[in-house]
Amino acid sequence: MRQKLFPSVDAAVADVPDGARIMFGGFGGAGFPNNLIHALARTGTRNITAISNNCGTRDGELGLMFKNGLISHVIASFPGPHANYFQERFAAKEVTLELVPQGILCERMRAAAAGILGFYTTVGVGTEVAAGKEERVIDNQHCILESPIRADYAFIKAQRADELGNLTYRLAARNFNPIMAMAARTTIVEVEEIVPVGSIDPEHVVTPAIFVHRIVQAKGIRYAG
Amino acid sequence: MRQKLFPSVDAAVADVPDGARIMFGGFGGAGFPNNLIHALARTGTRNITAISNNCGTRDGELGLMFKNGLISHVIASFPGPHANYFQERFAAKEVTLELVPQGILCERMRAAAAGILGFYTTVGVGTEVAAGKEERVIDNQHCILESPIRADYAFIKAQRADELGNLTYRLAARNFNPIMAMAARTTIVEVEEIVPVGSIDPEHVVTPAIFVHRIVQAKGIRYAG
Amino acid sequence: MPDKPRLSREEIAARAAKELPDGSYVNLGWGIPNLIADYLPAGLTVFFHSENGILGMGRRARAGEEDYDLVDAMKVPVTLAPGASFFHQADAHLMSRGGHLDVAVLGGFQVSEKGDLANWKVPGARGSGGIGGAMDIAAGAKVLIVCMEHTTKDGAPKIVKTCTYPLTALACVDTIVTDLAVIDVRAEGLLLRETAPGWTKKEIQELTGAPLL
Amino acid sequence: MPDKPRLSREEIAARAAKELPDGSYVNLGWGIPNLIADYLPAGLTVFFHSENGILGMGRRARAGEEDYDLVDAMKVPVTLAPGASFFHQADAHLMSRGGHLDVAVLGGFQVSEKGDLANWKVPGARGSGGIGGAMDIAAGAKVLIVCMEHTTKDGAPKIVKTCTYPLTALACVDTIVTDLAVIDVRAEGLLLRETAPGWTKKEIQELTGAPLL
Repeated sequence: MRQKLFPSVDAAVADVPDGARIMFGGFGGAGFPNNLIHALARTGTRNITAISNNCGTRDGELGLMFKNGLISHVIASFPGPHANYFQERFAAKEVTLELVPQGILCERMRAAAAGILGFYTTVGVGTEVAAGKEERVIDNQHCILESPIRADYAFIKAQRADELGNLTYRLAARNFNPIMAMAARTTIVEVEEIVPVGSIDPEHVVTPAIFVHRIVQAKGIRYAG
Repeated sequence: MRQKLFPSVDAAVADVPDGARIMFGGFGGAGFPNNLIHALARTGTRNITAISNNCGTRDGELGLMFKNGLISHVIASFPGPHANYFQERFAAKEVTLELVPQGILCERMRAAAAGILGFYTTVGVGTEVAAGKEERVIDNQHCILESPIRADYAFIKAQRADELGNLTYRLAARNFNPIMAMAARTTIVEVEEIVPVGSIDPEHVVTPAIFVHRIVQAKGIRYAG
Repeated sequence: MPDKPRLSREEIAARAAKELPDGSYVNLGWGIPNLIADYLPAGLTVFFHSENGILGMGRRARAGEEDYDLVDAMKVPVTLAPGASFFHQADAHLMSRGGHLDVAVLGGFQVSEKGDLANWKVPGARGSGGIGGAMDIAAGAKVLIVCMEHTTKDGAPKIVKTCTYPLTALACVDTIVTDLAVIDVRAEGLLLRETAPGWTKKEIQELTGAPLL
Repeated sequence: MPDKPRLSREEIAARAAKELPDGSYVNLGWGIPNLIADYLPAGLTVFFHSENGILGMGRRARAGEEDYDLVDAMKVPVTLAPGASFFHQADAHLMSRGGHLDVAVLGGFQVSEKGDLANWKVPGARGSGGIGGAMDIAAGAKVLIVCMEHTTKDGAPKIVKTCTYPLTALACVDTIVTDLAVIDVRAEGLLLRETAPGWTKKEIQELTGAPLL
């Protein structure tokens, strides 16, 4: 049977090509796949499109990727004032940015996951976010058409995986991870613990195994805020 | 603080008016709010629009409502060959029906829950389901525009509620219940057990309390298939 | 119509089972497809998806073992395989519609040479009819296999140039497994990949409403 | 500008806290709104929503108590109240966008007389800027309260006829709580519901860029 367990974070990301579109889970220091990010930085893969809520906290989270100049385009909701490497690259026009409202970022990824080709929302109407988007009135409400955000890879972080890829998350480290897991073609998860099949109560699985393609245990780098 | 616990199923449904739009959870005999349905039938409330996967199994599930002639319109995916009371009313043109693909039924309810005003899908293109719907091509794929399905009430079944309304479901009795809980203006849940606040692990809550408005314990009627 | 033995429903299911890749996530529809779980080749691991919110369904429940909170999409009590999970029905159909299922196997009334599928409604049938999950699954599975008899009870082809029954989805079918043949739907037409024992291509072509490559 | 005492940020928060109905589900934004949790009237129960996937947030974590898997939308470690729950961020924003939050309280740079809100970007500011959850929350909450100072540091009105800052959402604000007043946005205009101690309507009107009813 196809094997999802990988021996190292480096092996798990070895084939990610230049120009890949990658979703990175995490919010506010919780649930970032920091070990996968470091492994990706070690490969030197370039020209990445990063889809993530924010753009790093100094060297933490995606910071290293921007520091090393590996990301060329970002789709994000809140790059962040402490994302200094991103901000430098952005100011130097070495990185382009699409700013997306946070819930719409989630919803556009979920649309990709769910085979939805577009959806209408009132969020962003009358704002910069509406620029270039189709507008219409539905039920007397002005709304805009939003499109799915797809990705080649999702790099996510979970607390626990069984060997099939069923995942659980710790506290608010859940955040974007389950949505990204569903939205990408290949989902790579770093977990704190790999447990035998059958150890997770089927009612408590948050991300079912069908969405997970590569599993690697990584008790390593952790950034707080 | 507003009190969500109701003393009886009859009290929980007492104010449902004639003409209400009601979502009914359940699939294949699992997770139907049978006690709430019986209570609603006792009120004699009429002209109900029922939104549900199927239309009853003989006297079970929604069967009683059709038997008593209380439902006038149905939005369903699979009314079912054993929904004999529905089929009789439908043949007699006493009930109208909108047939919806099952996943699109879920997605249209979720759209209502999520403040999405419409979405494009390939499901149903070229079929009877596409009749009267806007068609367009996105990314070289033919798709149709689907609209949200909203409701005044959701009648759902859960295994366990805490006193705030956090819910868990047993096995595959989860089915439509969490989606309907999110999509209706007033969600009424019948549960097997009410537990003290704090008894459900926050990571295991399936339906957060914000979606639940009335809770009633009802270990009563159960139909199998 | 040649009076030769055809594959039984169980044999069609067993043949279709061989199309499933090891480790794949699979949805089985009503009818013949639902028999496939009993005919998996030895050593093959497949994870069964049920659109009511189960991944990792096991065998059907035996007498006395039934739990009516644990039923499949046919409303039949089932068991769980190790590593199963439950989720709500919107996520279940996100799986079917979003291209996450490796293979779906559905029954069919008609399949056209372009891979259009009709499997939910017989023209003129009484009652309301019902769609269920078929349209979502047909639109979204990576690979769609249809299992059906090659002809109707009256001997009319079920593989046709254009479906006359109400459609389930356009251009969705990849492979057709019948009691006479295994046929792949290709851009250039219907490729006869395999014939049932004792049957010739010519005989099968005569019972097929569209040209076989 | 009259040189009289105005409400402090904490007093604005305390005043806004009185607008929250008992048992309500509430999201608190950056800035003054985030102080509200510390100033709830005695006996009032409110459930705090955080758009990173928490319902039922408790107080902020004390020194030594921090768990960085349990942070709020400002990335600050928090605790849980009894009956809390976790969910993914799409469901968190389904709550904000779908009208499930009873009240959201956001900070503001400008509010127009029609209730348009500008609170995410200062014109000409350096850097990328960032939207976060504000647009989803502003578009979806049943009741939206904005807490802000009545005027800028330079004394210019922040309540204006038309916003000149980049907009967050149109016609979304229901109530404005400032260091000088409580104002309701009505179809007929801005209703001055309450004035800070010692301030007259005329004085407040002079510091407001749109007519007060």
